[in-house]
Amino acid sequence: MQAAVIVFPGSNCDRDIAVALERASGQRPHMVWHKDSTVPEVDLIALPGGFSYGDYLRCGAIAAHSPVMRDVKARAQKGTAVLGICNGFQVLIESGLLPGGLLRNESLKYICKDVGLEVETHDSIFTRRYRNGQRVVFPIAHGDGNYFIDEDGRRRLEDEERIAFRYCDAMGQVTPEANPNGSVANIAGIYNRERNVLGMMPHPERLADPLLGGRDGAAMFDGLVEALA
Amino acid sequence: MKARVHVTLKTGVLDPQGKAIQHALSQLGFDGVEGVRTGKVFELELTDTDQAAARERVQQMCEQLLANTVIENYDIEIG
Amino acid sequence: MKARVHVTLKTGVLDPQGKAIQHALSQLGFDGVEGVRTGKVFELELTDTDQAAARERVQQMCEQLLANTVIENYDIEIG
Amino acid sequence: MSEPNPEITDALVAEHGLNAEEYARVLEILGRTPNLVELGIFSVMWSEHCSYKSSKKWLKTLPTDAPQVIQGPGENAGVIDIGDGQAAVFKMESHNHPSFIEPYQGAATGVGGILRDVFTMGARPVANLNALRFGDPGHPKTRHLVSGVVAGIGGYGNCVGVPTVAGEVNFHPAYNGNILVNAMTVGVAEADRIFYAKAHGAGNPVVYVGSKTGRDGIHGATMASASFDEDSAEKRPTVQVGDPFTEKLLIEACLELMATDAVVGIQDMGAAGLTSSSFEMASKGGSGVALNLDHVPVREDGMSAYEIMLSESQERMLMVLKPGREAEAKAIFDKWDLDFAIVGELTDSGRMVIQKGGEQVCDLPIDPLAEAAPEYDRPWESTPAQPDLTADQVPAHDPAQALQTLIACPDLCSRRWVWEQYDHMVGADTVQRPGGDAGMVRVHGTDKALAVTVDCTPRYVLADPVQGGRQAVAEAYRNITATGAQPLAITDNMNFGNPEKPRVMGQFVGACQGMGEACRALGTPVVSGNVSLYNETGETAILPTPAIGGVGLLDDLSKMATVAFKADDEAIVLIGETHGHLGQSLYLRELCGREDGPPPPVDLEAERRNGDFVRELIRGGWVTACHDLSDGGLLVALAEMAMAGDRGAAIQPPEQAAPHAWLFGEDQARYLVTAPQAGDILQAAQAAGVAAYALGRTGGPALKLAGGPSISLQRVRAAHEGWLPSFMSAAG
Ligand SMILES: Nc1ncnc2c1ncn2[C@@H]1O[C@H](COP(=O)(O)OP(=O)(O)O)[C@@H](O)[C@H]1O
Ligand SMILES: [Mg+2]
Repeated sequence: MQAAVIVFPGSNCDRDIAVALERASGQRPHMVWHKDSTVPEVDLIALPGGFSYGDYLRCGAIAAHSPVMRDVKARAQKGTAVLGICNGFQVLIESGLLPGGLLRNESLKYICKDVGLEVETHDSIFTRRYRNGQRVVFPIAHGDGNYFIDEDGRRRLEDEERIAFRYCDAMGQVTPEANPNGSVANIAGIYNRERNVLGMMPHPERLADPLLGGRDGAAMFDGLVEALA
Repeated sequence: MKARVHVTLKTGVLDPQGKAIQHALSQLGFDGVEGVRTGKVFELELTDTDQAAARERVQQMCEQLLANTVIENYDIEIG
Repeated sequence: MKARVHVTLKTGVLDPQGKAIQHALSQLGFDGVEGVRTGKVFELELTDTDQAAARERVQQMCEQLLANTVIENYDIEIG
Repeated sequence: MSEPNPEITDALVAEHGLNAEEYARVLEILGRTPNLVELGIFSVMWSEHCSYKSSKKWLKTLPTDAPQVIQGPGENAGVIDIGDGQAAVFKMESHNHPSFIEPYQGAATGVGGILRDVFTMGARPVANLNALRFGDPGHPKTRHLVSGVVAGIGGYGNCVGVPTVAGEVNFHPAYNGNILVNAMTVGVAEADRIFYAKAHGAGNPVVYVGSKTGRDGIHGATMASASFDEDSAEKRPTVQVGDPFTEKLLIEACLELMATDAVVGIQDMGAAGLTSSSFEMASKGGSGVALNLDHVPVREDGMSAYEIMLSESQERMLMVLKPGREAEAKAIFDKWDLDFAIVGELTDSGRMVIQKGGEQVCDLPIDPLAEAAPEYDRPWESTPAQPDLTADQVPAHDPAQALQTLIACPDLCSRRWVWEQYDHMVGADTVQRPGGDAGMVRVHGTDKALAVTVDCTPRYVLADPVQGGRQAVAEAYRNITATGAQPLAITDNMNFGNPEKPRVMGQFVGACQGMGEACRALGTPVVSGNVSLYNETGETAILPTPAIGGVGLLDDLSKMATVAFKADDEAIVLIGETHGHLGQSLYLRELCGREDGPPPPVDLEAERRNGDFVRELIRGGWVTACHDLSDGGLLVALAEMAMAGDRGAAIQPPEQAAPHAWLFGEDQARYLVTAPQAGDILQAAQAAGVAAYALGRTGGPALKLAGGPSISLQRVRAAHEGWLPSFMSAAG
């Protein structure tokens, strides 16, 4: 699997995702500068976490207008796999590739900690190595991860099985107490209709190495390699 | 020429900051605050000389960048 | 009664957000934007019936919570 | 616009913080009256902050040398060798006063400043730490300050993408009017590619990069600057606002440029901005410098030379390039959308000559100004010794109740509420997160890691500055040792009151003495540091707080220890001697409402011996968990290990000991370790001349004291985790 990681000014998990992708695929991803107008031919485009443009205005808003994003959108529409993590998710939302909005955390505080996630739809190139209903642990690290979508939109996501992950407690229950940021229906990650685009607030790349405290994230990258090899 | 843009969350979109402020105000002993909504304001310094053209341009700025029209409304004052 | 409060940075205080927005607008091809300053707006829904008293109260809210008077100015509209 | 040129009156001189004697020296050096710009430059160069005039004499007594030291104090940060051609670069710095005025921005810009000190040297920042001291939790300002400072540290560090992995937080009424915000950054560089703040080569271009200059933080001279804009009704805020986004770009751009060989010298613009950066670079390189302020990128109209030279706008750097490399450098800064301007050149005149608007606005000799900087031997008196306090003079409380109180007290409760607001994992190299003994970051791409910690117990320093100074260094040494890492060097942040008071000066002198002794004994020299004096409001000085930042190296990550109990039914062994020292303990303060007695004495030989022994155990794979003992003593440390491992323990105190003293005394040089069996460890300890005691075994849902109470772990955890969040969410 050949991947490209888009680097925006202020990206700071670009190296982390590149390391996780390389560990899984054995191939070093292309690092693509936001001012470039095209992305090389790749199997996967990753939009990393961080603070593109300092999170000024709205998280991801300015980055969504970067020159490179025109090509990212075109490629996504043609079916290339696109994974946006944290700030990358915010960029996907702002560029219209995924629906809804990401608001300030309900606590108004930045939160960095491990959270439980329930895998809701494992039928995708990203989540094929998980089981539906499986509980996994990934860290979150964000100030604006409070996912908002209106009632109709949420129903559509559910009907089309486009919810990838929901926040859950230690027992795997999706409860209000397990919701770290106030997201509608505990939503932590969603797909586009074709499920070739995934945006999520939690960071699988941060728990893909046992020395860092766990390996739940590695299955996502291994699954991608398997699907896209 | 100056333009002032207000960007506010649409009705129906939860405003966590507004909620927190309302709560904090009541904790501080300010009664009778029945709701707080928060928004952003941008003051633009423009070289435009024509009001109508400026408004037109600022509207495009809002649509393209300043507001996320999925969740936000905007309002423009010129002059 | 409604009150609207604008909170803006004092002159001379760096506004990194305004700087970033100005830059982004010019990258999007909007010329002639010579400056962008950002601020916050709060819309309060009050049970007050007396305008002057309401203004007085909102001013206290600004001093105590809504504005950081070390670096910000505020401005109150009632009604 | 011509430069304002007020008459230099006595009042104006005084307002610039120069006393009569210092001003006489100015006149002597110049042979004439300075103009306002020159007066401003003298004022900042000779300020306590830049000149260390009260502290220099004593700082010189600290050991700074060892085989692992590549660069000691005197540069932007200290540098030590961590093997394989790599170096760790680190320093700590205070932002106390600005954080009291505006907690969010004050703390944020503190982080920004210390990051620049480190990447200026060519190192990529890999870890941030913070040492925070707040006033009484009951004081009306405390909550607001905690909330703003923590948000500000997170706001800056999270955005630049440097994990904040360790720190400390204390509360004490002595900090009510003067909180302490000390930030530390650790970076990693190639040992042969370190950059220094040294500028030489006449004709070499002097380049300004980063953000534009505004009127931020021009203090010291309020009257002088107020007279410049009589039409401004608004009093100019002196608060600096940080822009972490620009800092992130600046890090990347500077490191990219430093990977070429175009840079001769580089220096961040910290306190006193352009003045001290250009002065220091020229002075260290034995050069002169000519600046043209018309080329300095400014944010506001009509800025005077005085304002430009004294501005403390953030996220700016000054560098000297090799001639002809300007275009190459500019291309890098253009790529990152940062300002880049050639503002002058080096000369061989030995003078700093500044032009603005076609006028010469300053002409100062560099060396005399640097060499003649005042240095004081301030009178000092030593702190009288506290009368002894024995266990039978201290009431014995029920251990279960005492633990429950201590574990939830402001100085011992969980800091989760703080560090969950910090991105402590970005970089994907954090192998020990906050909450253990030291934070640990893997050196990227290797199997080794840096262990980092900040420590100080101010109440000990107040009671006995020498012992307190020793203890701060020893605790940092223990926190690093407990992970298995070898402590290598320290940085310090000396926070004290008014040095013109002999009592305060005596605290400083005593702390330096104790620190120096400990550094020598433990083999951890001081490689960088910072002094913050005058932390005093009215007659109340802060507790003397020499915060110690320690860095250690674990050369094999597979040999790392953590505090958590790993399995049931393992032996728990206490390493080190327990006398039950209750003087200045948290037990005494929290349960008896007293802050008296001498602090625990620090036996540096025992620290070294026990530390070496514990590290050997860890390296040999003998132990499954390790934790050092500090605040709160044995039972608190045991509870911390139990909570981290989510399993209890049953322990057996020696029969002859007074339980309250034995369980809560704060004797130094101690650790708790676990292992499947105690026998081998006890034997090895005996052979090494180290005291060791088989305390009990892990397991169960509670902490059980033989013949005493059983304390539910769940209740301990609720109390421990509960205090800070509930304090912070309370009204007011
Ligand atoms: N301000 C802070 N920022 C990050 N981590 C912190 C902070 N304060 C405390 N911690 C972490 O909480 C844990 C407990 O702190 P402390 O009681 O000071 O430890 P110790 O007694 O081992 O020095 C440590 O891991 C420390 O790094
Ligand atoms: Mg410790």
